[in-house]
Amino acid sequence: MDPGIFLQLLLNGIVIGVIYALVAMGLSLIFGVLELVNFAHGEFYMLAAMLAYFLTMRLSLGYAATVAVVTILAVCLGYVFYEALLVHIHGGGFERSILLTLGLSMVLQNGAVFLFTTTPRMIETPLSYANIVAGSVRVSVTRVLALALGLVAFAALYLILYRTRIGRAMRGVAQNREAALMVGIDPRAVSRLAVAIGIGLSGLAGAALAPVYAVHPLMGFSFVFKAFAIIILGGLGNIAGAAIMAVALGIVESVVGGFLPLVMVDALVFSSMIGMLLLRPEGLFGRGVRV
Amino acid sequence: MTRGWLGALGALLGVAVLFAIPRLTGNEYLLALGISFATFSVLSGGLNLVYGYTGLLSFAQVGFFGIGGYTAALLVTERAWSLWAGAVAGGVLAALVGLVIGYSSLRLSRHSFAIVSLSFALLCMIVARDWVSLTRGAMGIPGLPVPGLDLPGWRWRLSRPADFYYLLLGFAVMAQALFYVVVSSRLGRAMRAIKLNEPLAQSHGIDPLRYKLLAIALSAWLAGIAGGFFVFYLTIVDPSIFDFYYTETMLIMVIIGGPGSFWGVLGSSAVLAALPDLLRFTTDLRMVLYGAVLIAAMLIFPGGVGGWLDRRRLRRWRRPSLTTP
Amino acid sequence: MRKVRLIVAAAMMAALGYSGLAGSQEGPILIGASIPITGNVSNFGQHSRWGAELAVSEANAKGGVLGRKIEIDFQDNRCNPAEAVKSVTQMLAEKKYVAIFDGLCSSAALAIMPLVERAGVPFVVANASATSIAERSGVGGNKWTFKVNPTDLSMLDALVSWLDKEGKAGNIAFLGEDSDFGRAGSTGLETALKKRNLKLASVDFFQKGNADFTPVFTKIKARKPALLALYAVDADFQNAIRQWYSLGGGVPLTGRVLVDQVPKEIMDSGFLDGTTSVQPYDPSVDTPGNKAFVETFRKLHNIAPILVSFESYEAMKVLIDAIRRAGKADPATIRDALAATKMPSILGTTIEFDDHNLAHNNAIILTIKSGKVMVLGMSKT
Amino acid sequence: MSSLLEVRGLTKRYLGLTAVDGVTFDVERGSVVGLIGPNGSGKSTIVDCVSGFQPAHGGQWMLDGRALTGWPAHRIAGAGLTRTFQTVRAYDELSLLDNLCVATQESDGVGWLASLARTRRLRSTETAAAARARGLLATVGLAEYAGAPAAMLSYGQRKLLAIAAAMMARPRLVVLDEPVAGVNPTMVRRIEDVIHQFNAEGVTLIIVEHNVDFIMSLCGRVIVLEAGRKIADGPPSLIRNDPRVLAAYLGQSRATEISHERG
Repeated sequence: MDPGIFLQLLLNGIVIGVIYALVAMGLSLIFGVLELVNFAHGEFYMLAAMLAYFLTMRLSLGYAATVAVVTILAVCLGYVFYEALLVHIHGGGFERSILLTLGLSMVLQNGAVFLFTTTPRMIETPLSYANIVAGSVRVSVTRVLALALGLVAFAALYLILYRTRIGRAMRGVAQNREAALMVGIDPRAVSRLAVAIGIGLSGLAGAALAPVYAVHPLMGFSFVFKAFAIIILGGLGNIAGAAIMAVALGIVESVVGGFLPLVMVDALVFSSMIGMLLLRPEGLFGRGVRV
Repeated sequence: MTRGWLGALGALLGVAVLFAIPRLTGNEYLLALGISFATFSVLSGGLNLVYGYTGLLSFAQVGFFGIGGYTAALLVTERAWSLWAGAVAGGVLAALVGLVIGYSSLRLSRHSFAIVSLSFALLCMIVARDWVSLTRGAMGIPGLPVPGLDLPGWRWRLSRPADFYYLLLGFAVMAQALFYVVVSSRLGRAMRAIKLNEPLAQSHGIDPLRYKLLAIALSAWLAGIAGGFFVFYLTIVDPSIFDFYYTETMLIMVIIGGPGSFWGVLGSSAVLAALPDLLRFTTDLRMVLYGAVLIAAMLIFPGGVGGWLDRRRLRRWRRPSLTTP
Repeated sequence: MRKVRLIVAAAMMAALGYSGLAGSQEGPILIGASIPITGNVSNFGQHSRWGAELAVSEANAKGGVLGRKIEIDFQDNRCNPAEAVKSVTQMLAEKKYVAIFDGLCSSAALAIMPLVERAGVPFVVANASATSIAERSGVGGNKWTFKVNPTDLSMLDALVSWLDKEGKAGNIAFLGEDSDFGRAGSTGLETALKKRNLKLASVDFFQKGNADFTPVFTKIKARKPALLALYAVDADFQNAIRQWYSLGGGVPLTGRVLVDQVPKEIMDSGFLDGTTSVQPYDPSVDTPGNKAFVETFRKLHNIAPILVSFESYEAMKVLIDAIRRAGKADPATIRDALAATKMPSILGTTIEFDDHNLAHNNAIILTIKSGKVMVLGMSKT
Repeated sequence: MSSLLEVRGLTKRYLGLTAVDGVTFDVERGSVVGLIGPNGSGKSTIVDCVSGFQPAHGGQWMLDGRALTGWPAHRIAGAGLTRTFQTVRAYDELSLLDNLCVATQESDGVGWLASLARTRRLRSTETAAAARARGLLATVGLAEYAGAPAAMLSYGQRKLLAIAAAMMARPRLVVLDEPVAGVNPTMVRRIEDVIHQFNAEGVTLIIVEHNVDFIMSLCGRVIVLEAGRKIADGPPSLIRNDPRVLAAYLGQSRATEISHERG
């Protein structure tokens, strides 16, 4: 096994893993704090990628500016998403959250198909064809930038969760909703922020990946099931677990994808999920945030 | 018990009307809607038994539906079985698979059952598409033969949609009757007890695992048979039978109908089996409107139609006349 | 209980009411189309719709047919036989559609075939790739179904004979979409190669909507094939091409390569030089008919037509031509007219149906030299 | 008077803490035994182990000579040992009548098929169960709300319903886990009367409680636990002045003062 190939697969796996982590951590944060599953999470990632394409190609905004604008708008969208819809089903609305987010995913996905047609769009900037070559290993610059953005997002989320009061409040609500209420934490403000950060993260992932992959209304769908697998394997509500699982999954998919037929990889992902659950029902890292 | 007799009479009348439809109108579209309603009522009825009554969130129904379809198609085309034997065998296989999934994951928690059922449904789609030697891969199995039923003195060849309408509606009526008998019996009461408070049910001598496996196996068996009949109506079975779209539709029917409400889910299955087609007047915005209807339904009917009925029943008890000590 | 039956009755009445709007006898001629508008094949559905709509608007501009305008009603089948059967049954039940069009996905088309046979309405398939459709149609089979697009088998045979001449046919790695389109490609190539006792170097499938090809491309690159047969479409093709380029594939492509969708930057860099591909259609074919079609299509949708847009455009023109020759908007007469079709294709050949109601349009063999697409030749399919 | 329940060397460990350390005791048929001890002394853990809700790490226990060690909770209930829970539990959406009928349907010997086929035997069993349920509701004073959903009941009423449900399947031994915790005084007396009545009808009871006066007036015998070990076992009069019991509850110094005062 020529080391160059293994290195190529490993590096590629890490990049995909970090991006999976961005999407999965957002989903895990929303599940941890609000205890509801967001089936429309993939669609927010898609909308962010669409917006990034529009800003880059139509308004010829720079890479950094596009990422910043898209992420901020995603955070605002998270606020609106919570206040408009999620606030009504707060507290024990698990099955209603499934239906609400499924409905929203249909509206966003098919609405995007209606408005932008399904024609795939590629971001064509000088950046998108630049490659870094080291021996036989080649990585495109846009992937390395996506990796960097991912790591920055990890650090930012860690700081927010473990170094700020609101972060501590969020972890408190996630671990025990009643206890948090009793000490005067306003669950609505905390949940709203959690949704805003969660959608912001998937917005960042969309902006980071827009230059790497083709942008089209159905790109979000395949991500959702992988993100579910990751947050479950990592331990529901456990954000660190979701991040580690995501990177591990990215690496496994890439390295194994280099040997087994590609379709076997998906079968492998889902059967390992079943196997993992039967051995450690609460996921690799335990319930984590939720005691 | 007059209310019971009235209900039974109402149900019989409803069934009689449904069976008379093919005679009243030659409009094959109504028959297609009827077939879709009948098939979905069996699937959503099963999901309601597992999720609405026993409290087990399951994504596996579509897997059992597809297993039933593929097994029947393979047995009929490869082993020259009759559709009847093939569909029942498909149902039995689906029930066995359901028991394996149920037993292995339920010993852990309801939560892991939901996840294993989701992975199972997605794995079915992958297997159907890629295990070409077993399932003929992405091309599926086209050209399923016209099934026939040879009874002494009467030979029924199911070649026209009306025949499949009678078949699937007849099967749906039997399935709903079986569901009704189960949920209105003490078995149904035990299932609701498990959903409402599992430890308390255990302290009353109820073994939750037995009832959960009963709910899973029964709903899988009926879903498998429905799958077998449905693919012969389509004359083809292909991997798209495991489409997550079906899971969404079933979940929507149960949640809007109100989990744990028999008539609520049956009613919502009728409306929601037709709704995507009634929205066909807008080619492009069909699914957008469908999504909007879901969001609106959840904001207006929080507990679904059934939930709304329950709250009305509760209000009757809160009248001031009820003095508490 | 009463409440539930009210809901069911309301639904039934709505369905009845809807279907009551039968157009008057002298209204427009109605054609029903069943294509995937939602679901992961919706990009194909969109192109089929654009192609068919263009053919109809061109005909209507010239006064329609038999003095009446033509209208198409597109219904979504999600590339799923259950949805296809339900939507086409609805159209056939209203007894006002003179023909059913496309189905697009093989399983949807196969599910529609028994319906049109029983209703006695012609069914023109434009894009489905399954060979079993033609095998089941025509003499001794479903005489109401007509398939305009050629099956892969004959085209790939022409391609392989071309590649064999250049001695590259022995070492082809195959990567295709895991669908009827992809599987038809791999079997087609394998049969063509077996005739020359050759074999594919490797066969890989990816799931439609898969974004990342780097792992499988790394594996293929390691095996150093002479050619990469790529069966990918729309977003998958864009991702694949870019990732193959960024990995420095260094091996030309073959199979059904969407040459017109290759980004300009990659084409100009000469990275794909030496690619030889076969397509039933390519926008760069320089016949006057095709030039006009590509130009109008690009003006309407600001992208070039792809294979699906062309196949639907031509199939719809075949159907309109048959209606004109039938002289009246009656499905049975239209069917007979369809069987006797002899219509010039915008690629310069004439379209005729064989006894399996299958048209054998030409296949175009293309190659890329120094960043330019060149038509090597046409071959009968 | 052979003993109904024999517990030998029951042990339960959590993460390095031995919650129950080799506890042994018997319960006589027809008696009412109190189980008291300060917080964390292992009272509830013993109930959970004996009723099968928690796996025990050591020891055995037998009901009427039949070993129940290691049985799952629902089989122990079927064998005639039922319990109530510290955090009161009820089937909120079911009527009071159904709450009680559910409690007995597994042990009246009617199988699934008979239940579905609605055989005559099932119908007679159901009517008998309903009659018994109405009787028990009358005993606990909730008869007029038989048809109301359990969600409507107050906290105290739910405690009464839970006790009635535990009695439904004609158990041989009923363990009540803190039946009067957080209940107003009038309701405590009502619960005490109800327990007396059921004991009079021949039901043997174990009562786990913090309300020591309640236990002292109700139970013929009291077992006192501290840190997972049995420190006293005897009639209430003896237990009341046992220095070790006082020490366990009031701390060593205060305990010695009281024992001097009482001489």
